[in-house]
Amino acid sequence: MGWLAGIILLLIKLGVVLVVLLTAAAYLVYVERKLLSRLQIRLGPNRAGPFGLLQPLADALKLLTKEDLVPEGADRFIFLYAPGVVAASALLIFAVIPFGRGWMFMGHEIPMVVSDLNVGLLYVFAFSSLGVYGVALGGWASNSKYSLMGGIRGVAQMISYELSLGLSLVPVVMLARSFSLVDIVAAQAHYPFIVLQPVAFILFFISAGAEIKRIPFDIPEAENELVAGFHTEYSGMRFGLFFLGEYVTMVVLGSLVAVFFLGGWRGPLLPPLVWFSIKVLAVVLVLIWIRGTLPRLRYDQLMHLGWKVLIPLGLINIVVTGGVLLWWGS
Amino acid sequence: MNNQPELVLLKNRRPDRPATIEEYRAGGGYAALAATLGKRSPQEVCQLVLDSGLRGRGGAGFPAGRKWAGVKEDAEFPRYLIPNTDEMEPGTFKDRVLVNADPHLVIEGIILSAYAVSAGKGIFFIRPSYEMDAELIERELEVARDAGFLGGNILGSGFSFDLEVHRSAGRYICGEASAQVNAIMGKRAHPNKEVHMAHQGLWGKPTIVNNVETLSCVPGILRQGPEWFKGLARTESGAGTKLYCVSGRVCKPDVFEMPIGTRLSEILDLAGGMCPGAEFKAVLPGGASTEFMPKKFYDVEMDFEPLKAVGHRLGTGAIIVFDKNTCLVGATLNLIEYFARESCGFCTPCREGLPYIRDLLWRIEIGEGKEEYIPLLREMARHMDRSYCAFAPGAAAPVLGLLNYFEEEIREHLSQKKCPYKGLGIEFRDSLIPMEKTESTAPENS
Amino acid sequence: MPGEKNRLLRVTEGLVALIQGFWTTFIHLFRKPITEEYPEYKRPLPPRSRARIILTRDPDFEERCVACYLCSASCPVSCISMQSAERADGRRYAAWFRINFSRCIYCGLCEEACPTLAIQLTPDFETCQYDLLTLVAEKEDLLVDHGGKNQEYNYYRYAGVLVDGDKGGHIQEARPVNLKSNLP
Amino acid sequence: MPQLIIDRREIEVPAGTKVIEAAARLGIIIPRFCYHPALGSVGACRVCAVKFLEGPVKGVEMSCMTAAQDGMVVSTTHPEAMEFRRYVIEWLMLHHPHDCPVCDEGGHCLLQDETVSGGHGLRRYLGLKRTYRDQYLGAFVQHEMNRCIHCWRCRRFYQDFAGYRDYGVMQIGNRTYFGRFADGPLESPFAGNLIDLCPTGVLTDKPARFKGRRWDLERAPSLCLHCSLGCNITGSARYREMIRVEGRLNEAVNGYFICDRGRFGFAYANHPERARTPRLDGQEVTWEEACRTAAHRLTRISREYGPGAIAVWGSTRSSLATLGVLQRLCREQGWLGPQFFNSPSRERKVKAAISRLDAGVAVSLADLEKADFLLVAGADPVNEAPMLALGLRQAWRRGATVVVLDPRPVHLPLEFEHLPVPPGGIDLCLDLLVRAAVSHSATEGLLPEAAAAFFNNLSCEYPGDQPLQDRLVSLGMKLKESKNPVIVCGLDIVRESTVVLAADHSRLLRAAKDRAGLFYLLPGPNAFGAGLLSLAGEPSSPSYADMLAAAEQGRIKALVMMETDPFRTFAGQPQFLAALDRLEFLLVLDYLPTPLTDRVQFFLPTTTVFEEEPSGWVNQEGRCQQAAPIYVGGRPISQEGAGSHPPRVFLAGIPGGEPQPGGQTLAALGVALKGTGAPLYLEELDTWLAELNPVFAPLLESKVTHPGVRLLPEARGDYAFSHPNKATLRDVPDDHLELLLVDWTFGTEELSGYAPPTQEVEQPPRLTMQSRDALRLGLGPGDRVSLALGGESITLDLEIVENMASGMMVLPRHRQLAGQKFPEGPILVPLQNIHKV
Repeated sequence: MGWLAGIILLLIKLGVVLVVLLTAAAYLVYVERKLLSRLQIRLGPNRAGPFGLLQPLADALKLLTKEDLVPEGADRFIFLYAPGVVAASALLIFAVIPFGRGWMFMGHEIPMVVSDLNVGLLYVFAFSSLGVYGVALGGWASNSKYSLMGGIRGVAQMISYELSLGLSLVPVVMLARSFSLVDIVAAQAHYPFIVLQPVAFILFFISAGAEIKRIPFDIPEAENELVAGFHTEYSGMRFGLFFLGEYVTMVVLGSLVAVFFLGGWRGPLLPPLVWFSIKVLAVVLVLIWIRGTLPRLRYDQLMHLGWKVLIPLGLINIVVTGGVLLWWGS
Repeated sequence: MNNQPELVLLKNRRPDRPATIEEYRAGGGYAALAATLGKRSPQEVCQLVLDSGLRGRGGAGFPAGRKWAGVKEDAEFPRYLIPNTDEMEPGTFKDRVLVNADPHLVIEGIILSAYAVSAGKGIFFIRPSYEMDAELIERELEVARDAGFLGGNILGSGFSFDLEVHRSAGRYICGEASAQVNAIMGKRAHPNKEVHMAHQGLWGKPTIVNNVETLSCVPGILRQGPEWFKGLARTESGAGTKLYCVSGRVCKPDVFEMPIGTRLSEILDLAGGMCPGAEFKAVLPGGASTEFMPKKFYDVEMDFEPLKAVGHRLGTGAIIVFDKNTCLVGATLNLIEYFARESCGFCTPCREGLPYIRDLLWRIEIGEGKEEYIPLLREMARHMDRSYCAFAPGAAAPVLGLLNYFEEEIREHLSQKKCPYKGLGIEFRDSLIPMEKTESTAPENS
Repeated sequence: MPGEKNRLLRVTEGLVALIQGFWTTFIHLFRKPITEEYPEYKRPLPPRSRARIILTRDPDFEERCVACYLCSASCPVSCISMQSAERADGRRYAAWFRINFSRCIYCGLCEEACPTLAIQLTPDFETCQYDLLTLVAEKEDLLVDHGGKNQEYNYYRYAGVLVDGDKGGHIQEARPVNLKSNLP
Repeated sequence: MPQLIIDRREIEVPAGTKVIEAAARLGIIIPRFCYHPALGSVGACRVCAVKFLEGPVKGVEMSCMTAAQDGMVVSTTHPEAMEFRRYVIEWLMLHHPHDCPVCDEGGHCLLQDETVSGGHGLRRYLGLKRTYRDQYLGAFVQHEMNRCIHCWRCRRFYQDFAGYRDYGVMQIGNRTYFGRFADGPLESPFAGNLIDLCPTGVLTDKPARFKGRRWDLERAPSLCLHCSLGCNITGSARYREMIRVEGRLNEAVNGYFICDRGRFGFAYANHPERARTPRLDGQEVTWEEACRTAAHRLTRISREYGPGAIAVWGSTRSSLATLGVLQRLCREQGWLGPQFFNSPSRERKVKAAISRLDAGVAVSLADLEKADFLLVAGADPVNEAPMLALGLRQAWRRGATVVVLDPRPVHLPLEFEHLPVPPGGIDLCLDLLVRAAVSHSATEGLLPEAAAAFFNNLSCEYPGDQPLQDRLVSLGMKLKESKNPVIVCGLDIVRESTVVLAADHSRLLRAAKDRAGLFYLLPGPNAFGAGLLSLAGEPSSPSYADMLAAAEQGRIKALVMMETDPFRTFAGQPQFLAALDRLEFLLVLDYLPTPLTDRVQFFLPTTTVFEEEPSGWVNQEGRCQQAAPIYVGGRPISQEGAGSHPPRVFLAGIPGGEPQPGGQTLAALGVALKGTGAPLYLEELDTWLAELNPVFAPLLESKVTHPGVRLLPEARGDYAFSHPNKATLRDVPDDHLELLLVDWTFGTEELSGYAPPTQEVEQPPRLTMQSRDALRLGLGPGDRVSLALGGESITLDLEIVENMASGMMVLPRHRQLAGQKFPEGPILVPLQNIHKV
C-alpha cells in the first residue's frame, strides 16, 4: 500500500503546489502592477474589489472570454500549443524545489518537495531550456514579422544566458557536492551560499533575469520595436498562458535563488514554509523593483554582457572556487 | 533770332485760319505730287524717303522709309495707308496745329506716301475731340478731290487713291498702330503683335500707319531732295524739322517748328522761358510716356539719338515743363491716373499693375507712404516692360523718371507724412476703383 | 594607465548611477500618487483641447459652414462627409453634414482647414457609446448656437460673392463697375 | 525642325511650335492662363514668362508668344522669370475675391494651383477690391464675374472658335467685363465649354453647382451617347450619382470640346424613376430567380411554338457587347431578330452608309476640319450632331467653303451657302455640283472607266429652277478648285438614294482629285455597330412592324426588348399596344424609365454607359471607342436617403440591386437557357464578332485604346460605284405639304430627354414652314395651327421662315409629342388638314 499512499501523497502535493503556484502567479501580476504604479507615483489597479484585489480575477475572466484568434497563414498546430509549452515547462521546474523541512506523518517522512531528483539541478536546466521552444515556436508559427523577430531574439538570448546560468551554479554544486536541490539546501545548514558565492549569486541573478525575459532583458517582446514580440498575434487565454508562464517562472526563479543561495527554507524562529515564502517574495520584489527602475538593454549590449562579461566571470569564479576548495579541502 | 530756321511744316501757318489750297499751291504745294506721280516709281519715292532719314514723329521714331519698305513689291492689293491723328498723349497737340495750319500739306504728304506703298485707300484716323479738325479735313479733302489730287487716276498718272476721315471712339490705345487697325475693323482696340502690319493689317491686307507729321514731311523731301531734308537738322543723326509742343510753366506755351536736334534750352527760350517766379525743376521731353529730365539735361539736343544716349526718349516732342513748386509725385500720379484709366485691359501688367502703381503713388502723396513702397514701385515699373505693347512701359516711364531723379522728393513725402507742396491739386474720378486709406484695413489671405 | 583608470571610473560611475536610480524609484514608493481618479474628479480641460466637434454659427446666427468639403478632404480617416447645397439667396450651406465619431481621431486637421471657422473641436470628450451607429453625428447633432472660439468672424463679410444685396458690399470692396458708363 | 534646349533638355519640334508647347512635350508645364492649345496664344496673361538665355531671343519673354527657333536655350525656372511670374500672380489676385470655399472651381482651379505654387499667400495691395455685377446666363452656366482674371479664353472660344456673338467683352482697363450685353441664356449650344475653359470660377457648371469637389468625384474617361459622333467626355460621379460631364481631348474626334447636349444630357442616369431591381409579375425578385424564370418561360414557348415564335428587338443605344450578345443569343436559339432599327428605311439607309464607308473615304471630325470644301447633304448639324457644326466652323475659319443642301431652315455659326431643296432634290443638286466640278476630268478622259460611266449617268439639270441650277454650277466651279472636299451626308430626312449617291460622289471626287472624304451622320450612338451586325446577319431580320404583324397573327408569342422604347422612337404604337395583349411573354431590359417599364410584368434593369463594365461604342466613322466605368451602379444616395441625410446603416451590398450590364444579363440568360456551360458569350464575343463580320477583326488584335480603333474595310482601289438610278425630283402634290420629322439640339434626343437640365432649355415643339406656304394657307407669324394626322390632331405654334424649302413643313420629333403617332415614310399632309386655331 506504500506505493498507493505515495501516489496519493504525490497527487496531493502536486495539487497543493499547482494551486499555490497559479494563485501566486496571478497575484504576482497584481502585486507587480500595484508596486510598479507606486514606483511611478501612480495608484495602480484599484477598481475591481477592495484595493483592486479582484483584478487578477477580472483579468482571468477577460482573457477567458476573449476571442481566440489564429492569424491567417499561421501554423495552426504549433501556434496553438506553443503557449502550453511555455507554461508547462515553468510549472514543471517546481517539481524538484524543496519548500520545507521533511514532515513526519504516520511514521513516514514526507519530504516537502514534489520529487527529490538526484539530478534536480540538471532537471531545472532541462526544463528552463524547453521554455525556449515555446517562445521560438510561438514566434515562428504566428506568421508575423514581429512575432518571428521576437522569437528569434528570444532564442538567441535564452541560449546565450543559459551558459552563464549554468556556469554560475557550478560552484554551488561544487560546494554542495550534489545535484539534488534537497542536498543543496541541506548543504546550507550553517550559512547560505550567498555568503560564500556572492559572485555566483550575482551571475545567477542576472542570467536568470535574462532567462525569464524581464526588463531590462525583455528584448524578445520589446513593445516599441516589435509590438509584443513573439506573442503579438496571441489573444485570449493563449496569451494568458504566455503571461502565466512568465509569472510562474518568476516564482520559480525566486525559489531557485532561495534554494541555491539563500538557504532554501532554512531560517530561525519562523516555520520553514514561511521562510521559504519570504525569501521567494523578496527575490520577486527585487525583480519588480528592477523593472520599475532600469531601461531595456539594446540587443548588442545584451549579447555583449552575456558573452563578454558573465561567461568569463563565471569561468573565473569556477576556477577560483575550485582552487579554494582544493586548498581548503586538503 | 537772326538765323531764324527754315519752316517746313508750319510755313503757311496763320494766326486766324487754316491755309487754303490756293495759298498752299502758291507756296509750291502739290508740285511734288505732280512731279512724282507717274514720273517716279514708288520704289524711288520709298528710296528717297529712306535716304532723307525721316523718322516717325509719332513717338517710336521708326524710320519711315524702312516701314514702307516692309510692304514688299509683290504684296497683296488693296493696300491701306492710315494717317494717324489719334493724338491723345498728354501734352501733345502738334498734329492739331499742323492740320489746322496747312491741311493740304498733310493731304499731299498722305497722297505721296500712299503712292510710295501703292495704297489705294487711306483712312484718316482722328481723335474724336478734334471734331472741328475732322470737319476741316473732310472739307479740304473735297477741295483736293475737286482739284483732282484725290480719287481715281490722280493727275492722269494712273494712280488712284482716296482718303476718308475716321473718327476714333476715343481711347488712348487707339493711337497704337495695330490697335488702330483693329478699331477701324470694328473690333476691340487691342494691340496685335501676332501679325505684321505691312503684311496683314487692315482686313488682312498690307497696311501702313504713320503719324501725320511724318507724312507731312514727305512733300518737302520729294520737292527739295533728301539732302536738303537731312541738312535741316542740327544733329548728325537727325533729319528735318520737328514740331515741339511746349507746355507747362513757361510764358508762351505753343508749338514751335525747329530743326530737329535743337537744344532744350533754346526751345524753352522760344517759349518765353519760365513763368515769372517759377524756377525750372524738370521736364517731360516727349509727352507723358517719357521720363522726367532734371535740370542737368537742360541743354540736351532734342533729337532721337542724343536723347537716347542719355537714357531718354524724344517721344512726340511734347515738352512739359515743371517748376519748383510742383509736386512731381502728384504730377506723376496724375499721369498714371490717366494711363491706368486708358489701359485697354488686355494684358495683366498694364491692366492691374498701373492701378497698383497709382495706388502706391496716391498713398505716398497723401502721406501714407512707407519706405518699402519705393523698391516696390521701382520693381513694378520695371516689370511694365514685359507687357504686351508699348503702352505700359510708356506709362511707367514718368514713374521711373521720378524714382531715378527725384527719389529725394518721394522721401520728403514719406518723412513729412504729407505732400510738402500744395497737395494733390488733382481731382480723382471714381470710375476707377477707389482707393481706401490703410487704417481700417489689414492684409488678409487672398 | 589612464585607460584603466577611466574604465574604473566608468564602472564606479555606473554603479553610483545604478544605485541612484534604484534609490529614486524606491523613494517614489513613499510619495503620494499624482493620479487623479477620473469619474469622481473631472479635471477642467483647456479650451483648445481636441475632442467632440461642433459646427458654430456666425454673429448673424447663420450657419458658418459653407460645405466647402475642405474638412472632409483634410480628414486623415475620412470620417467627415457632407453635401453642399444652395439656399434661395445664393448662400452655400450643408444639406447634410455627418461626422462618424467612431472613426474620428480628433487630430484637429478639420478645424485647421476650415476657412469659415465653422468646424471647431471642443474639450468635451465623454462621447463613448455602446452602439457604433450612435456615434455617427448628423448636422443637427453638431450645430450649436454660438460662435465657439471666435464669436466675431463672419466669412460672408469677406467672401466677395453675392449673398443678398448688391455686389461690393463686403469688407474692402469697391462699388460694382458700371458697365454702361463710358465716362473716363 | 527647330532644335532648342529647355531646362537643359534638348528637343526638336515642328517649325512654328511655340516654346510653351515645346516645353509641354518635355513634360514641363509652364504656367498659363490665356494660352490654350485649341485657342492658340494671345499673350494676355503674361504668366508664361520664361528666360531665354541664348539664341535669337534674349531675356524674359512670353513662351506662348515665341515660336521655337534653332539654338534657343530656355530656362523656365530662372529667377528673373519666376519673379516676374510672381508679380503677375499678385496682379491677378489683387481683386480676386476671398471665396474659394464657396466657389465651385475650388479644387480644380488653375488660378488656385498657380497661386499656391507661385507662393502668393498674402495680399499686399491696400486698395479696394473691384467688383462686378453678375449676369444670368441660362440654365447651364453660372456667372461670377468678381473672380475674373481676364484671360480672354471665354471670348476667344465663344466668338472666334464657336462663332456666336451674344457673349463678349465690355469696358476697358481694369473694368473689363466679360458677359452678355443683357441678362439672358447663352445662345450657343457650345456654351458649356466655357466652363471647361475658364481657368477660374467665373463660369461654372450650373447643374453641378455645389455638388462636390473634384477630389471627391469618381472620374473616368467615357463617351457621349447623345448623337453618333462619339465625342470623348470625362464623367464625374459622386454618391452613385452622375454629377457632371466635361469634354475630353481626342484629337481625332471632338478635340477639346463637346456640345451642351452631351455635357448636360447625362442626368438620365440619375432619373429617380429608373427601375433598379429585376421585377417579375410586379414583384421584386433576385437576379437568379429572374434569369431562371425568364429562361424557363422562353424555353416553354420555344418548345411549344418553335424558336421562331420569340422575337427580339434591340436599339442603337446599346453597347457593342450588348448588341453582340443579343445577336449571338438569337443565332444560337433560333429566335427571330434581333432588329436594331425602328424603321426599315432607317435600317436600309444605315446599311447602305456603312457598307460604303471604307478607310479611303471615311474622314474623322478632325479630318473634316482640314477640308477646304464641305458639301453638307441633308444634314442640319447644329440640331442633329452639334459638334459637327463646330467642326464645319473650324474648316470655314481655315478658308473652306460650306454648302448645305437641306430643306430645313439650317443655321450654322459660320458663313455658308444654304440651298433649301426638298429631300428629293438633294440627289439632283449633288449630281449637278459634282458634275460641274469634275466635268473637265471627265472630258479629258482622266477618270477611271467605272467613274466615267458613273459620271455619264449623272443628271445634268434641275428641272424648273434655272437660278438654282446656275448657282449649283458656280459652286461646282469652287468645288473643282478645292483640294480636299468632304461630303457630309445626314441619314435622317434624306431618301435612301442620297446615302448611296453621297458615297459614290465622294468616290468620283476622289477619282478626280485623289482626295475626297465622306462623313455620314447616323441615327444613334452605336448605329454603326448595330449596322455592322445587321449587315452580317443574313437573312436580315424582319422589321418591328413585321414582327408586330406576326404577333397579331399569333405567330410570335414572346418578345424580348433590349434597351428600346417603342413609345419614343417607333411610329407604330397602336400596332404595338394591340400586339402586347397577344404576347404570352414580354421581357423588357432597359436603363431608362421608359413608359414600358411600368407596364410590363417582366423587367430586368440594365446599366448606363457610366456604370460598371467598360463598353465599346462605334461612332459614325466606324471608330470603336471604349467608355470606362465611372461608378458602381445602384440607387443614388440622395434617392436612398430618408429625411435630410442619407440613411445611417451598415450595408455590405449596394442599395438598388446588383446592377448588371445588359450584355451580362443576356449572357446569364443564355447560360440558363442552355442549362449548362460557362458564360462564354462575353469572353469570346470579339472572336465571335470577327467571325461574323471580318470588319470586327481589329478588336481582336489590339485593345481598344485612345483614340479608338476604326472598324472599316480597306480602301477599295477600284472605285466600285453603285448603278445610279437616274435621280429624280419627286414632287409633292400641289394640295399637300410634306411633313418632315426632324431632330432638334434639345428636346428630340432620347437620352437627354430624361435629363432635367436639358429639359429646362428645350423649346416647345413648333411647326415650321416657308413663308410662301404660310401665305398659301393664310397663316401669319405667331399663329397657332392644328395639324390633323391620321385622325388625330395636334396644336402647335407656327414659325414662318424664309430659308427652307417650300412645300414642306418641319416638325421636331419632340419628346412632348412622343405620344403622337406619325405614319412611316414621307408624310404628306393635305392642305385642308392644317388649320389656324
